[in-house]
Amino acid sequence: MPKPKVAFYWCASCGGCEETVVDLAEDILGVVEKVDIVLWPVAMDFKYADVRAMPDKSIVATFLNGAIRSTEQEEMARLLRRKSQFLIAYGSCAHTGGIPGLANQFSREEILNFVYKGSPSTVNETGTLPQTEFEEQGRRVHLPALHQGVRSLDQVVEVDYYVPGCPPTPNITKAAVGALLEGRLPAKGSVLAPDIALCDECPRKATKPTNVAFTEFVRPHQRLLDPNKCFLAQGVVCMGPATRSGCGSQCPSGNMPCTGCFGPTSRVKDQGAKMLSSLCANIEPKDEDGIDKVLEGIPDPVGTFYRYGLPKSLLRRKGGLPTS
Amino acid sequence: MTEKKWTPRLVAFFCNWCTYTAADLAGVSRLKYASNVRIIRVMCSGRIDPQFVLEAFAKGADGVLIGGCHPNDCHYVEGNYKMLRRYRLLKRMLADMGIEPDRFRLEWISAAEGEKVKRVVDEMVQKLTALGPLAWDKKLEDWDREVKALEEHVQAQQTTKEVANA
Amino acid sequence: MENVSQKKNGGEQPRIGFYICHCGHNIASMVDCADVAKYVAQLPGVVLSKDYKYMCSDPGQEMIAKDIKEHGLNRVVVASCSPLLHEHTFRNATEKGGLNPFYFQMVNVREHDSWVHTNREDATHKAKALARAAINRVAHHKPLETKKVPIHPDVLVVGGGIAGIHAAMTLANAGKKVILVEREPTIGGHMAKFDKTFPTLDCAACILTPKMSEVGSHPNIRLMTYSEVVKVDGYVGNYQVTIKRKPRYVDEELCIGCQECIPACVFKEPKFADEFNEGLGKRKPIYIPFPQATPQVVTIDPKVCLNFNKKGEVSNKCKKTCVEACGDKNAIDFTQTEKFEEIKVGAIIVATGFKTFDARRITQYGYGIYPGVYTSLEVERLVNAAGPTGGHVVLRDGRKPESIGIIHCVGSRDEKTNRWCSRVCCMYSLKLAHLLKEHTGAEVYNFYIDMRTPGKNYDEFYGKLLEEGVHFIRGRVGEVTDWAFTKEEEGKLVIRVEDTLAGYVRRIPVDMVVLSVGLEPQPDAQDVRRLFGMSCGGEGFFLERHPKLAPVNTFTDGIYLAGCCQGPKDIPDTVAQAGAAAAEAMQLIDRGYIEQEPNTAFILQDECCGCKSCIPLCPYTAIVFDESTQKAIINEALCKGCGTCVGSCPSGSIVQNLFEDDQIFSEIEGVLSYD
Amino acid sequence: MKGTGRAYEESLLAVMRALGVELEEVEDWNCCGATAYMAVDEVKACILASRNLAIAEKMNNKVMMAPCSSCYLILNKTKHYLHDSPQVNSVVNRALKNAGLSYSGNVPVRHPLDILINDVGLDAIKKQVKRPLKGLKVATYYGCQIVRPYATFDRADNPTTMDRLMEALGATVVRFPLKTRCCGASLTGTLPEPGLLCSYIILKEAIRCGAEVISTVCPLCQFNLDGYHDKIAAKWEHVEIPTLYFTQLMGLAFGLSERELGLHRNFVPMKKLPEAQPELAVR
Repeated sequence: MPKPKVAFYWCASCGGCEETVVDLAEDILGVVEKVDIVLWPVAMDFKYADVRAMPDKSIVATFLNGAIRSTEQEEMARLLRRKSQFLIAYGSCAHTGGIPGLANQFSREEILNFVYKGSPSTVNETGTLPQTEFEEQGRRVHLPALHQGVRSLDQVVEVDYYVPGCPPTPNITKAAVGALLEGRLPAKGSVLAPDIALCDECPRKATKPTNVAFTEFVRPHQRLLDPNKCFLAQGVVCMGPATRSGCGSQCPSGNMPCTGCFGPTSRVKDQGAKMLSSLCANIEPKDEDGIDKVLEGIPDPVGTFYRYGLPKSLLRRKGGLPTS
Repeated sequence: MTEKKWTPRLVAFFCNWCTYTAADLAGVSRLKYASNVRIIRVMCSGRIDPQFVLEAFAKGADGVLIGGCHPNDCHYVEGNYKMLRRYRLLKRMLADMGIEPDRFRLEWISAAEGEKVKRVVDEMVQKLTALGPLAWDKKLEDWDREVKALEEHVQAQQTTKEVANA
Repeated sequence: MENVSQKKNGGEQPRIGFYICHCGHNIASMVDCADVAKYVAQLPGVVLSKDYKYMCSDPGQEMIAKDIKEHGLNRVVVASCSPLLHEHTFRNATEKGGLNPFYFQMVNVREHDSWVHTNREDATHKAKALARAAINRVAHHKPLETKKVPIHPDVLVVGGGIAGIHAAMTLANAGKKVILVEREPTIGGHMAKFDKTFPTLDCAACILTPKMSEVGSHPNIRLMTYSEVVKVDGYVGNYQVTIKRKPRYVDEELCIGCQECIPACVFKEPKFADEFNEGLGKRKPIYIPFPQATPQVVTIDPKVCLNFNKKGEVSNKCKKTCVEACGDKNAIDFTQTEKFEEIKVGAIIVATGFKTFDARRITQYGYGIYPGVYTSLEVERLVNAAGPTGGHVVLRDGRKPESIGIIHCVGSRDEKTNRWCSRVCCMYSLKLAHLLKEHTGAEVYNFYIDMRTPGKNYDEFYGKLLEEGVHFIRGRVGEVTDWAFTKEEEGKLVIRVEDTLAGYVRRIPVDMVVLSVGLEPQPDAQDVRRLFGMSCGGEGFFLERHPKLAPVNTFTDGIYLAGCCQGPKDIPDTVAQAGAAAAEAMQLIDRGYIEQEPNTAFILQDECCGCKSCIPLCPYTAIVFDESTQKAIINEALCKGCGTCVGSCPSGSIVQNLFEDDQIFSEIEGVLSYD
Repeated sequence: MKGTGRAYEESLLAVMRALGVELEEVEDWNCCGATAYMAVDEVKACILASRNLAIAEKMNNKVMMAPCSSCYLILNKTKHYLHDSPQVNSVVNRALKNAGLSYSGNVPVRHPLDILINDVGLDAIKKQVKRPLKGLKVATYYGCQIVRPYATFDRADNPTTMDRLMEALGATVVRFPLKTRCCGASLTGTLPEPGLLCSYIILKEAIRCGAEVISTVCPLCQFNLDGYHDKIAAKWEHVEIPTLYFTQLMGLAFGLSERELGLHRNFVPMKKLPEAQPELAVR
């Protein structure tokens, strides 16, 4: 019996998700034994043409990480969608837009100008910006173009399952692969992580008081943090209550608050709004000035509450930016 | 639909005890105000989830108005303060997302202030008219055209290829 | 999320019936009801869509019940008036058709649409959007059950004026236990101060004092005078009320009202301004406000009694001749302190009355500047046989007035002070004009803006006064001044007024000016309002639930209004309203239980992560953390359904019945979808 | 202000200088038309008055201070008309356009009393008082125009701003019910009898109320109350009481010289003051 074909692909991502696959360590051998990897640009040499040549739906599952930011990524997403039975959005960027999604606060031109001209470390005397086509030795070369904004994978093609995390932990990756190979799959569209927020498994849970009333918010670098006490009880914004569990509380265990990479639970449409709601409602002062003073501790609400999910939030992208 | 002159769409979330009742009073008193407002009733302004506000904007509202009981008058003791606290940060965050402050307003309107419902709604509609359409839903639709375009392009190419192959 | 909610609904497809009410012309004149019905008919899930003249009528309600059965409807939406008015009616109709009553949603196209807009096209457009929202929403509705809570059978009446007295008596005579709280040392209120009552001119004391003593001795009434409500907890049917009992330094049980202590007081002469006589008379530190005061118990005023120091502490510096006079009755007790008592009641009637307008605010009328200027309430005491002058009308300087001017609408119908008509001033001014003329034979002038005498035999009384030769000058008085223009004016108070009937400015010199002060909310009305969770109108009187249909109800169930705290009114209206409030309280109590709106919240136990964010948000401490499951849990009995925890749950794991996230999201989409 | 009201201008400028309030005279101002022109042709009167407003706006002034009661009233009235009536507004702005001007309604018109009490503040004024007017009994006389019909900074029926100001200067304010009664205004020039009667009543009552000096805000009031004592004496009785601008009284309290304050221009001299203020007498 032929082994099921599996593909790994990356779009707008940092490569961390690829690391996770490697982080499976010896378990990866078990996986490799059971499957036939047909595309994995980071580790193996396959050509896109090989994929194009495959019959539709011939790949059992594609694990795609990274957000969709360029025409090339979009094209590959569509191609892999066509060739795969299951398309799995792997990691925060594919799931909810991820860190690249924060670019949805700026226009493409602003970003290009800053990166290629404005940033202090850039030397670009001719002021050249990336081109989508140019002529060399009489040949016209076409290059992928950046989209105006960043999208999660499911905003471009249909997605069957999501494996959340920045990056997904080896455990949930293993569980996802296992479920796939054994055919124990939940309803289509599910996120393959527990549908309960992180506090449930947080080792600091017991130290959260029942009468928290925020008088200030501080950021992790501003304070020596108690390694055992609930971050919220220390006035540090921790996204744990608004974020899916399943990561094994790695950040709190490393004395850093949750920043929300697993995304919201299935009952929430907008992770940031919910966290904002919960934090603000529990502020101590009742007058506008007092409230504002406490809120000074959250100087960048978008960056705080939507660190991994701006493209999947209700508003998706800042208003007033060019759309095409 | 025939093309109608654009008028702002204002979604209002009113608490059952004060502001919704005030809007009823405005009705009983036959006060006249802008018809652009659509009132959604909740029991307390404390129930108003910031998701509702974002959803309203995302679905095409030009403005969102929240009405609750005056401070110290909340039927549920202090739900209105909880909303006030959310409002302060949400308004700032909306501004960061490019939604003008005048599009989002919180007002304390007691059951007796039918007149204030009229004033606030009229003021807000006037401001929204001056600001022009926000049309977030249309914005997203326009923006999504850039991915739809490629899909259409690829499909078209395929069809030509298939035709050629045939 | 779509899938989840459909599962919860039993997976059935919605079959929605939509009805839009014309409400006669109220809605139909501004909203094209047929067009709305036509629009709704093509919305998903809608099985039938009708417009009808009066949905709240019996045939309207029966139509709903019949349609449910005939067309197999499983959801009902009615677009008509405010849900605060008729939601209950239509829920009942839905139930009659065999459906759970909460499969119903109401659209407010009258108060929020037809009545407030002027363009039929826009109003129709809005009605469609609101209907669309309700159609979206109702698909997400779930069957719910109302909870029945037993009602405590006792009633608290706050305020012992004629309104409170009448309400308490009505309830007590019907066999209800009543607690009547009054902050003054005696009940009786303003009415006890009046001399005669209009238009019959029967003596106020003669008709009131028998009722007062009946209250004092009624087995079903517990009278708590010199006491104030300081805290109200609980909810309809089950209020816990804390009452502060101020020390009167006299034991109410032991004092027999012999008043022998009063002449025995070390102050030989009464020296201190007497509140009951509006400061025109004097009393001693130990006093009884007036002879028929109820209870018949003296009170010691620590502010002036020599046995107290300036801080109000007992100094024991006085010879305490009062204690001697009291003898073995031992009623005087200087050790008394403020006490707090908690009582439980099912219903509360608020009858806290009014205050009269402070005439000093209108400086040009000279009250407090010229001794010859009086307020109407002072004159009530002045003409009263039991008053400070024994019923002889003499001015502060001892003169008997030969000419008197009564200025109407002082602090009423005035943009600068109070906009409203105080309703009683015209009539009491006429009464005072009659009494003053009778007592003094003086020339009496009434300065009025409009004479307002609607009421049984009121206008006839006006006619009688005209015949008596009282002068009526139509015009708002500009000023009362002592500067004389002519010899005759010297030593008099001159009333300058534009006589709007004669068409020129007149100067009328008089000896006495009576300011017919208007009625205002009590100065602490805002505090009282908060205490009972009521609302105040813009002018500060307590707001009734509906100006026509629920005139004694408030927006808080189980709390009713009686008398002038709700707005200015005369004695007959006050008594009628007090009776109505008593009847409302009775119908609540006699039902024995109340049905609570099932809008409580609950926490999804499998989904709650135990972050405790919701726990401090609940004002009723209904949310607790279950240590065994490590999850938060809501005590449904304590939850009042505000939904604050729901809006704040960071993982969306709290659900509020009737106001679920899905229901509101679908409503938002609905109001924005029709364009 | 340059003519009969000269003492007002002198004392106002001196006092404002002492308080550090910057004033700039409206360039090439014209007569506001006063109440007289308003009675003849309201729209034309508005045009006349609005020219001043337009110039003030052009000069980038934040506030227009109108010391004369009549100017204050007319300018405010014009502002209201322009705001409330689009018709008047368009006629006026067309006329202004011909003169190369325009008015958008941005410059508020305020009375010196308003500015002194609400912007400068009584505390700042008290600090400037070098010679308190102790024992001086003042009748505060507001006249008819500054609180009616636009009671913007004080009550129409019983204004108190000047009372508070005088108390801040150390004076005793007597109860004076006639504080907003008409002085006779321009009737003294046209129909002397009823006009003078008005002035007579005010003077007589001020004396009866125990006042030693009347404090006024209006050049016309000052002129009427100060200038006709002999005529009044001939007709009724001799009622002699000095009438000073409130700014003159302020100046005296601030220790400014009588000359600076234009006191020499008043007909009825301030007799009481030197007695009450020995240090002033020395000067």
